[in-house]
Amino acid sequence: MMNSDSPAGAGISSGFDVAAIRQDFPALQRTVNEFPLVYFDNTAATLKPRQVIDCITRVYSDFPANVHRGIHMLSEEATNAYEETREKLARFINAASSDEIIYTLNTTDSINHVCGSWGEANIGPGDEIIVTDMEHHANFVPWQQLCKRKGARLQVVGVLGSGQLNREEFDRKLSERTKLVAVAHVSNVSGVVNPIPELARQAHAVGAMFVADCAQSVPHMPIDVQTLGADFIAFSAYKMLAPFGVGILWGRRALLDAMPPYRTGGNMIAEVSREDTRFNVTPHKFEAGTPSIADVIATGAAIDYLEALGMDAIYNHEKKISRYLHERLAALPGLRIIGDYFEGKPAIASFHLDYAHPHDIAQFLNEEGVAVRSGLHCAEPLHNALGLNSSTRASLYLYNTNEEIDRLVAAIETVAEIFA
Amino acid sequence: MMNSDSPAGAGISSGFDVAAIRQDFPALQRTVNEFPLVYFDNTAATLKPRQVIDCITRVYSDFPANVHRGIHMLSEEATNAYEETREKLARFINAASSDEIIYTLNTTDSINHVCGSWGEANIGPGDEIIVTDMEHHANFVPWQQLCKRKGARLQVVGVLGSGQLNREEFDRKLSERTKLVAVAHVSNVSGVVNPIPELARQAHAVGAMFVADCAQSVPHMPIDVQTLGADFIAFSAYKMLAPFGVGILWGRRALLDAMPPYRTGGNMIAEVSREDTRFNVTPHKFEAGTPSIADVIATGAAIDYLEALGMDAIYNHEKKISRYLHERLAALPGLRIIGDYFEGKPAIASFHLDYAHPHDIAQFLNEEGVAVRSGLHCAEPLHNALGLNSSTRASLYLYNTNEEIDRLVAAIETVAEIFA
Amino acid sequence: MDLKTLYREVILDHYKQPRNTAELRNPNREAKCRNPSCGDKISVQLSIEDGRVTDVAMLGNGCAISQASASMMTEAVKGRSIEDVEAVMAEFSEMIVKGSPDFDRARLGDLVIMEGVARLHARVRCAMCGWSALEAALHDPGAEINLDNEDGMPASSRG
Amino acid sequence: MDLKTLYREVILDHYKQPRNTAELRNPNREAKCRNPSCGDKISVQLSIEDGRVTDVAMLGNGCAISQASASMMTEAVKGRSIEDVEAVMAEFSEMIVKGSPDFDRARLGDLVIMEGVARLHARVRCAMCGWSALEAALHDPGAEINLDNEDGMPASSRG
Ligand SMILES: Cc1ncc(COP(=O)(O)O)c(C=O)c1O
Ligand SMILES: Cc1ncc(COP(=O)(O)O)c(C=O)c1O
Repeated sequence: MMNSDSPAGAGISSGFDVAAIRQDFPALQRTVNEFPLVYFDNTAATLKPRQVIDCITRVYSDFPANVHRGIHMLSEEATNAYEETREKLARFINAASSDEIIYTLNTTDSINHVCGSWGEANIGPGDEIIVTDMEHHANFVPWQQLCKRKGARLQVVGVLGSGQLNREEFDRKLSERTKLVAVAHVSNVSGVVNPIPELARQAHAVGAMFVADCAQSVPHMPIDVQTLGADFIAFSAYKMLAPFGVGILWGRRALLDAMPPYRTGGNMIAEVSREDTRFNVTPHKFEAGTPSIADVIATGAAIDYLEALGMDAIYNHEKKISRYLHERLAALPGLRIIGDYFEGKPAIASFHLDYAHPHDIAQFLNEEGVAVRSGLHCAEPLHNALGLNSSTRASLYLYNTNEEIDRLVAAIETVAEIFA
Repeated sequence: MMNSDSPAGAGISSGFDVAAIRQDFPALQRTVNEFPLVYFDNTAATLKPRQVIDCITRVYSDFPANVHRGIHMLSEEATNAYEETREKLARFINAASSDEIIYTLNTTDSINHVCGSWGEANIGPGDEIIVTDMEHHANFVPWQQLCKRKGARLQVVGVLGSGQLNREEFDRKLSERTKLVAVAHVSNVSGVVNPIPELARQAHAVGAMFVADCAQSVPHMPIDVQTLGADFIAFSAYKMLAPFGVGILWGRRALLDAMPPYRTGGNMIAEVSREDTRFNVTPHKFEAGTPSIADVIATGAAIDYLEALGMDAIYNHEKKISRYLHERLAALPGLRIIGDYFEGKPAIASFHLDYAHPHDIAQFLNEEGVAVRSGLHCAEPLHNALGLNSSTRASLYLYNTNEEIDRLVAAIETVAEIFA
Repeated sequence: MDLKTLYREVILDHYKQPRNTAELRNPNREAKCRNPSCGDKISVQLSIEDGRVTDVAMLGNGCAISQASASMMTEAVKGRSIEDVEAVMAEFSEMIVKGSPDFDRARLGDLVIMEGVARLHARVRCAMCGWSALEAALHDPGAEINLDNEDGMPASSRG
Repeated sequence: MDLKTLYREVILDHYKQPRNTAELRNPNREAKCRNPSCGDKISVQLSIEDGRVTDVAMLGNGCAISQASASMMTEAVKGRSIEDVEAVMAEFSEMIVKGSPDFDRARLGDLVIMEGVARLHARVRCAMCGWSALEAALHDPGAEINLDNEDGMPASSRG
């Protein structure tokens, strides 16, 4: 019903046609200081194709109504499109049922749901929760604060010089006391891909729950929750071509069914009296109040777009530009990348320069039209562990090219000129 | 910076020109069964003017970047526009400072913030919380559940036959044990306008906190939080011409400063170490993760639109159509409206017919192109109190007209024909 | 069939004179279904003897579609074997919930005239209320089923 | 002034050779400011005698703009009366945070060359870090100030 145009880059004969894909993204037409924009801040948020933008316009022009099966036509159209995205998301990550897909505000909100619902109900004094030094604050602070509230203990597993998780330390810290393990699938700083299936198997062996922060994996590689092994995964739609305002929490149906709701209010109830409330079923009992309806519907258009290109093809393209990115950066004097390159590394490179501070680097890169992030990237424990104050991060996505990487390298050379 | 076109209806000589205003709303061009759409479901969600839709398109086409003061141009543009809406919202409700404006997902989320943060920290066994029978579930269930968790007592104040709050019962239930009072400013079913300044004064006199659910007042009448008297107010942007995905919580600065954060994660922190976290300041400590950036920015465009028309003018128009709506409906045989009409009543009429069920009514009204809601409107305690299973609700907004009310009345007459 | 015809020719007859509304004296199975969108409830009582529904009653009130559908349901199951009843339930759900054209028309008999309800997505819950109570009475006697808010399928939450 | 010129002619000199970086022996006021966007910290130490800043030091490291701004700050306040220092702080903030053109140029003296930073909105925090530490040293000695994430204004959260 809300099916969108195919992406231009999905032509039959063209393979993965980046030039055609780029035509779909209006922001790529922009110039910064007269330079065409090079957008390398995809870890923070991706650009949006016109298919997604048009979908939002269509929703607000044609059926800007509330959902929940209102009987009038506009509400019915909105409800159908809204629930259709749930089916698409379920297919996209191979969930057993669309009832396992819960819409939230963002990844942070998704993780707070697990923490505030499952965590509040199941964590007590003496229990332990394992996280890692490479977590985004979204998958670190909630668990740390839960432990403080409950008298439980946060066990933080460190990273090796290579950027990889210290598996030996993980094995050591995992114990019968461990009640939950929360690990990023892909680090938003080092691009390290953690072996979730193995870690989850180990966690399950000691009876612990496993939460995977998939904010940086779902947009970039094929994900199948049936084989991933986690009990819950969290990700954000706006990091995969979709609008802001939609996070996704996937969880195993039986777990979700047994969990109390996180927020309460309208639409998540079955029956309310003065004395008590019976809650609705999964997933609705977790969706209190009016959701980001148009953003959810346009998330469906984003999934259509990604599926038309194919997640395998997208990941292949990313691997290629990632290799080139790392080669070019590694050749620059005074530049060090956080974490060793490995085959299949997502196209994320966070680096530091001997001679300049990340904020100054980002400032000069912007001057040359290259958009990167500088700072802690919401990953202060990792920077602490590495003895870094901050870093500069270039993160690429399906529309980025080697020519743009050349622009980045040339811009860094300008920084070197100024600061050297 | 993100200033939008003026609404067509705000011409100098035209006063409040509804015909011109209607041109701004693409959904009003739709037909249902070949009838022009009459949209009377504004309590659930309002339609969107092209100024708001265009603003979203502009954000996603030009600067679909994440906020939090990224150094590159797109992030800077997004951050500026995002924070500009905070200023606009503060001015719109006359907040002392834009730091008192917190972005959430919806009204429900705003109320859950107060409940989960202030409530968790301040409510204990033996304490009492007062709500009313006319609350939306969003301002009922969270307090009910908090009381259950804390061993506190929920005191529910009833309504009179007129639909008005039972003030005598309120006075009786308010006591030194009362720690918080949560009341809707305007009922989403009966349209009753509660005297928040007086109720808040009474609550403050016994040392209780006062939460006003302003979801149905802020969109429809001028609101000044300095004179309203509440300590917190909650409302939703999508009920005032803006996109889905943005709720607002306003609170007094000193209270917000003293409250713990509700959700934790990125961006709401000042410093994170393995051992502990220091939180950011108000309002940022309440905004964990990536917000609904484009929806927030377009909320600024919606406020521009409302302010160009003027909230006084909007309320005046609503009062006029409300009077006509109530006159026409009251004249229909077998129809009863929930709550007595009063001068200044917002244009909301929930009714029941002797001869037909609300779902069947809504079905036939849709057949004639008239969109209304039927059911419990997330206000089951009120329906229980009135001994009703459900009702049919017509709720109007600034673009609605007397001619459309005539269409509603004619459609109800069709229902009568079929069922009589 | 347009909406007026659907109501006039099918729904209103059963709505105004619902069949089998007398409470059973000794039902051996009973369950309730509640539609959270309007608070309406329908109870279904069954007398089952030798694998056969010897008597049935539907109690409660609600919108025309829920009443008519429950009333027709009682007529469709009375006197039938449990196997037959299960089969009819499955076909009715195929027709109304899935909105699929591939249901077994012969098996549904008169119930086929309800087909027009399938396109009224928001009313699928209404049409299913009595049927969900029936299903619960068979598989989970004593249950009070809630219809899910979004898709009209019976949900397993119990009071 | 374009970015390269701003850096080459103003910032880099102070960045590479920041002034007043020797720790004071007996400061009587001291405070820290932290920029949460990069974790950088600047400490400011003051010796105040008879209502006058007789000595000042800025310690810590960070980006070129924060270092240069803090270094210039030390030159601007050394030897000045507290009243003068307060006035300079206010004008500097007017220029950088508010981005207003209506600041008192005469009072800011050499600091006026930092005006170009005001348009680099994301860097306002950087430019204010040393100044916020100075303000805290005067009004809330011992504090560790955090710069607010969004608007570059010092925030009152203490460790
Ligand atoms: C009075 C009132 N309060 C709360 C809400 C809940 O708003 P939301 O769905 O945006 O959370 C509504 C929405 O219908 C309302 O009318
Ligand atoms: C790995 C990872 N986890 C969590 C998040 C937080 O996502 P959100 O801001 O959508 O809550 C991010 C976003 O940057 C991320 O990269």
